[in-house]
Amino acid sequence: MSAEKKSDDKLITLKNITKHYPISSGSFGTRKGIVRAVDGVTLAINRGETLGLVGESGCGKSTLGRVMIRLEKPTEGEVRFNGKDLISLSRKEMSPLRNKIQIIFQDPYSSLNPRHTVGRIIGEGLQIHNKGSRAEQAQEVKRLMGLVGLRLDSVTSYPHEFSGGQRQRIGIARALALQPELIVCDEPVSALDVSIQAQVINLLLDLQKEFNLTYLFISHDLSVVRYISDRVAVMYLGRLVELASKDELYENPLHPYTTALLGAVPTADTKTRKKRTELSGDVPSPIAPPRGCHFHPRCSKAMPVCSDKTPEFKEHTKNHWIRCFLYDKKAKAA
Amino acid sequence: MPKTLLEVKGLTTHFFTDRGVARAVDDVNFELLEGETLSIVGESGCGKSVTALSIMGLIPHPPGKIISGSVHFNGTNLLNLSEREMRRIRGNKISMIFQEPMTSLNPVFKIGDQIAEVLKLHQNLNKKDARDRVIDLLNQVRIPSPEERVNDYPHQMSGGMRQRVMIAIALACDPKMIIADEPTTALDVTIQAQILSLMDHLSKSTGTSILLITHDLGVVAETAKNVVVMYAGRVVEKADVKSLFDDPLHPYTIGLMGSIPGIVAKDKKIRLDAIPGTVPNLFDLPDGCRFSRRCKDAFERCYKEEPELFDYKGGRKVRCWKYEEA
Amino acid sequence: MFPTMFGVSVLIFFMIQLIPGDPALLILGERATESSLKAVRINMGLDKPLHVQYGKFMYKLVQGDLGDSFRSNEPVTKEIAIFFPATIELSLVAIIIASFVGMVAGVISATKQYSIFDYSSMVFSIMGISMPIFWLGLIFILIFSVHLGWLPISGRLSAHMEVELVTGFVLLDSLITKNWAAFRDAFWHILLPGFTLSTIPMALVARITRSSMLEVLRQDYIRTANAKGLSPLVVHYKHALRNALIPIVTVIGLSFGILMGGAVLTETVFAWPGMGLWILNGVYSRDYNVVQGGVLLIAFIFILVNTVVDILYVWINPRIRVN
Amino acid sequence: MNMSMTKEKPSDMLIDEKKPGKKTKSHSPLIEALWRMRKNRIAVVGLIIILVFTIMAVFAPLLAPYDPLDQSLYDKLKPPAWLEGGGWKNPLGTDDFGRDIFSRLIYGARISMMVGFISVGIAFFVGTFLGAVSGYYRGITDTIIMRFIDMLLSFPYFLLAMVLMTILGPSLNNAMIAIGIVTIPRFARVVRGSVLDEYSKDYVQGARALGAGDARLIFFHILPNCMAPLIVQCTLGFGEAILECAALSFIGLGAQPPEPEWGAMLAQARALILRAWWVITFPGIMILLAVLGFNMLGDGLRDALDPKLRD
Repeated sequence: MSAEKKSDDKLITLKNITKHYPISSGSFGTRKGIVRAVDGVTLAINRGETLGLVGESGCGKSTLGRVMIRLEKPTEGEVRFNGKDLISLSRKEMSPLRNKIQIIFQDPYSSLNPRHTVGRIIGEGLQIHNKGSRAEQAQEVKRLMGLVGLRLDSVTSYPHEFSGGQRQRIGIARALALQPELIVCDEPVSALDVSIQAQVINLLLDLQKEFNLTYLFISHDLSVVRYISDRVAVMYLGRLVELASKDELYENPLHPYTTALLGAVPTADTKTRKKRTELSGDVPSPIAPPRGCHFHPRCSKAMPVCSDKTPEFKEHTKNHWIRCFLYDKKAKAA
Repeated sequence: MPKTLLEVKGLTTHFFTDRGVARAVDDVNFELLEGETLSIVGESGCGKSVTALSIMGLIPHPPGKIISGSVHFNGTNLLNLSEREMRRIRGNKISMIFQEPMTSLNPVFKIGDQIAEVLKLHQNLNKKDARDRVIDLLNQVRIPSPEERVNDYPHQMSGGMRQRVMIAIALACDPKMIIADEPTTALDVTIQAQILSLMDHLSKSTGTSILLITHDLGVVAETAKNVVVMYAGRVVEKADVKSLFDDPLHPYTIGLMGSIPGIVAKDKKIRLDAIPGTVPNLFDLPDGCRFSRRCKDAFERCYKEEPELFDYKGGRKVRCWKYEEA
Repeated sequence: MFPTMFGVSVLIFFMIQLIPGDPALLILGERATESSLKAVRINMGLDKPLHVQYGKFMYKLVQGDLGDSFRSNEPVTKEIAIFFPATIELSLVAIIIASFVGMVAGVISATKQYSIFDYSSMVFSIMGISMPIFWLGLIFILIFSVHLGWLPISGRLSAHMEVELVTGFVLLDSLITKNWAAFRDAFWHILLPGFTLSTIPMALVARITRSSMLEVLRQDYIRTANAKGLSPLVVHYKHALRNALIPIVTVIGLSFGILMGGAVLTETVFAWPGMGLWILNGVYSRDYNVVQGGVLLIAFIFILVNTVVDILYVWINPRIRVN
Repeated sequence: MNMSMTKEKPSDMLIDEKKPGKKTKSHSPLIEALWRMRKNRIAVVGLIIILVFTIMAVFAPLLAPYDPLDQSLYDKLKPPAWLEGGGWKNPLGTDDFGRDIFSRLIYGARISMMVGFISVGIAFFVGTFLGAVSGYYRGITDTIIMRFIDMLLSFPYFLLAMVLMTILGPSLNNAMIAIGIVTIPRFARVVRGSVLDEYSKDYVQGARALGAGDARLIFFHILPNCMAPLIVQCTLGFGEAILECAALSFIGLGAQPPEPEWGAMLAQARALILRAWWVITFPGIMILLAVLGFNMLGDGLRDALDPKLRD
């Protein structure tokens, strides 16, 4: 299932999504500033593909995921799922669509209600949407548990009796219960040990194949994203800076940030011990991002125009999108 | 041939709790040469951090206790030293860097004072000399405008900067050895790269040995010379980094490599070769080889008898019955 | 701080209005005629609507006028000037004893967790927070005054003693005027009520010190301090205590406020001529202005103390200093 | 969509660390924590004390040899049985009206337990409601409620109770109401804090993603997970209420004589301090023990339920 084949079958489209959080302080709730968590993101995910979303902490990737399943309302922008605008829907209208988009969280400890049994956690979606009788729901819960590799007799156990990997399986079963089309995977393996991480990745891939699932896979681990994704988007300080098919992005990164990011990953390959391209400085605060291109203070190829204007997110070559003046002939000339 | 700086022999540390005895570190042996970077790698709960704290004599007691073994550092057995003598080594001859830069610095003291503290303690520097040396150290760890940053509190700095301060504290007294316990795990990739290259540079320029504890095979491949792989409190494999990655011996090491995307499986068309099951409970370890219940190659003997650390060609060692004759 | 004070003054004013009974009737007595009652009501402004009365009350309040006591016909502020220093003096002595003993006990408990000292100090402190101090005061009197005859049974000074008032704090004034006999007398008088009043805050401070220290000792930076080779003394008293102080200071501040309320009981038991006893007598005799003025003052002091605690916070904790 | 089991089952999915047969039944973490508490000696002692007082309160008419209000002017100020002049007729002696102190103490337990129940009840329901609304809806609702709560907290606890008693008029029932009211802020704060905490956790967000409504989120997910601090608060509040009520009665604003309330007994006994120590000593010991019992249990509960202090 390559990305190109179904590139026009868009399951979800985001248009100019912006999410700002006001920071209030003091006893009178005076505004101190705004965190620009997500700043004008436009993006589409095709049915059946995995879109990887990478970036460093605080770049807004998780917020974007939460906006996508409407856990957060965007300050601006449009989310279309199967052609329907999710943002304008009332809660009642949203309810049937809730089934179709689900989420898997990073922290396997806080993502499960500690006072509910596994059966109750997995079956909650069925209960909320009144799917089938009690007996049918119980049957379904067992089927889901088998699907994700949980022992059926642990249906009455509580989350604290499981290890991190097992809990993540419970979270996956909960997400699957309503037969979703899109699953936002928010760093689903980051908290797990490598050997367990591989089990969960395999499970996610198996499930995708079987149910033709679409994933938004959010992670800071570039190797995992490379492995699991069809296309990859790179985010920096609330903005997308590059988007391309996986092979294109990893083999031929164009944006200086992407290049630096890829260069920074230590590879477990002793033959290619490479010279690192080291990126200087820290990620600036999203409260006061730099003017112009957000990346310019750390960019080795920055030009005068970069600190002045914000480059647009443009299709550089087919299906390779980039936000950088280096690839804008007019700007470069000026 | 460089001298052996640290020799850990038969180190065994247990934790005595209400739930029973956790055999966190069990008969661990390895040695670290002068100027070398040795890496201990393993998943959470394998005993790598407890090993580090045992060397430093910082195991919380109770419930933890070093049961047996020896830790020879420059010829003296650290485990025989009194607490007072040990304090003269900590932060001076052996120093340590921790995983969480956000919480490892005391929030109520200026970073300059926190660095100066070790200098005053171990080198009896006066206030002015200490300050000069602090600025010099901040320069070494590449913190910009150190004259101003000495008066910063930790919360005014980013995670990467704080980890640089931790490194400065560790370097302050020109230690023979630095134990770095997951020094980059909490950091973003670009910052991780900065810190790793800084550590690499400093160890080369000062000749300090580094014991690098990590779960990240990528970090190991890029920084270490020799590697110790630990599993459930035991050393399961020892090798130089190149042989380990080219030809891993122990089924656990092989499984670990197969689990990480990009080493064996480069694309999702190739399935990750995950290790089934989970790490055994340290309170209730299985009979025989501790890895046997998750091992694809396990046979009868593996479930009953625990293998010793067999020698393998090229000076390598592996704890697996498959290599008994080798 | 000021918005809270404003809110509190509104709250108190309206609460006092809720107290059943007619002030005019209280002043003039049962046999007053309707016309004289009316005259008094008009005179006191009681015939005006509530918000007008409140406006008048606030207008007078900002000028430092809390009205007159019905009983004594003296201005409330004048009475406060007499009774307030006694309460402050008692509360200060109590809070000093409580903070000192409590913190020392708490730190030792935490650094020697599960030792005999730790266990016994914890048993004492849980008894301390459960203590009916009015009973403890009586028991103290029973033992030290009645049976042993060591300490005076009540009051602030013996009847024959006299101290020239400068600040209103008897201990301080007797020192200033070099009246050693009076100082000794005042000292003996304050011992029992001081200790009685310190029981609960002492227990609270000991408990919070212990748990706060234990919490801090688990932190990563303590491990760093140990890895530097610092001695346990430096680690505990320099690195740990400074961080542990934050909740301790809060509890001490809060306790000081609570002491003012708790002083009513101690003052009753020891016939200590302070605010608590004065307000209580105001309550008994429905002397609204006294209750209103007294409660308002104590609430303001409480708010003030909390503000001071907030400032101390910033001093202890540099993380807040910058934000 | 045909959801059938995968044909080839990956080997890494079969292993589960839960061994069958090792544990027969799973319990919720709250139950497990409470079960763990049996090892905490202080909490167990506290629980026993509370049980003893509860039995006293429930079976007072059976346990007390006399009616607590029965005066016997011939038996005034009799000392306890073990002293000269005392007798087993009145094991703990009599007061200045010749009433049996032992009987009065037992009936006093009845009053104190009722005070605890009703005061904590008021504070629990009002406080939890305010705290939950405040924490869940946030924004302006939160600001208004919390401003008011902060204002109540600007008074020393006991002083506020005193003013309320002045408004309500001295009586035992009013004391319970006043103590209930002054305890509301604590419950409201505890609940608000935990609700804010829990709301931000991913399991609540996960339930939202499944389409759960407000009521389901509050009553099914959030509030049950706030139980731990609430249970602790109730236990500690119970002891505190007993103490406050005794104090109010002591200064004459709570229970009125001749009710056998411990604080009121002490108030009456004050005048006898030079003559009859037992009239003063025993009611105080009862107050101390009752409050101590709840504080000991409350401490134990906090240790058992607070995950930060675990291990």
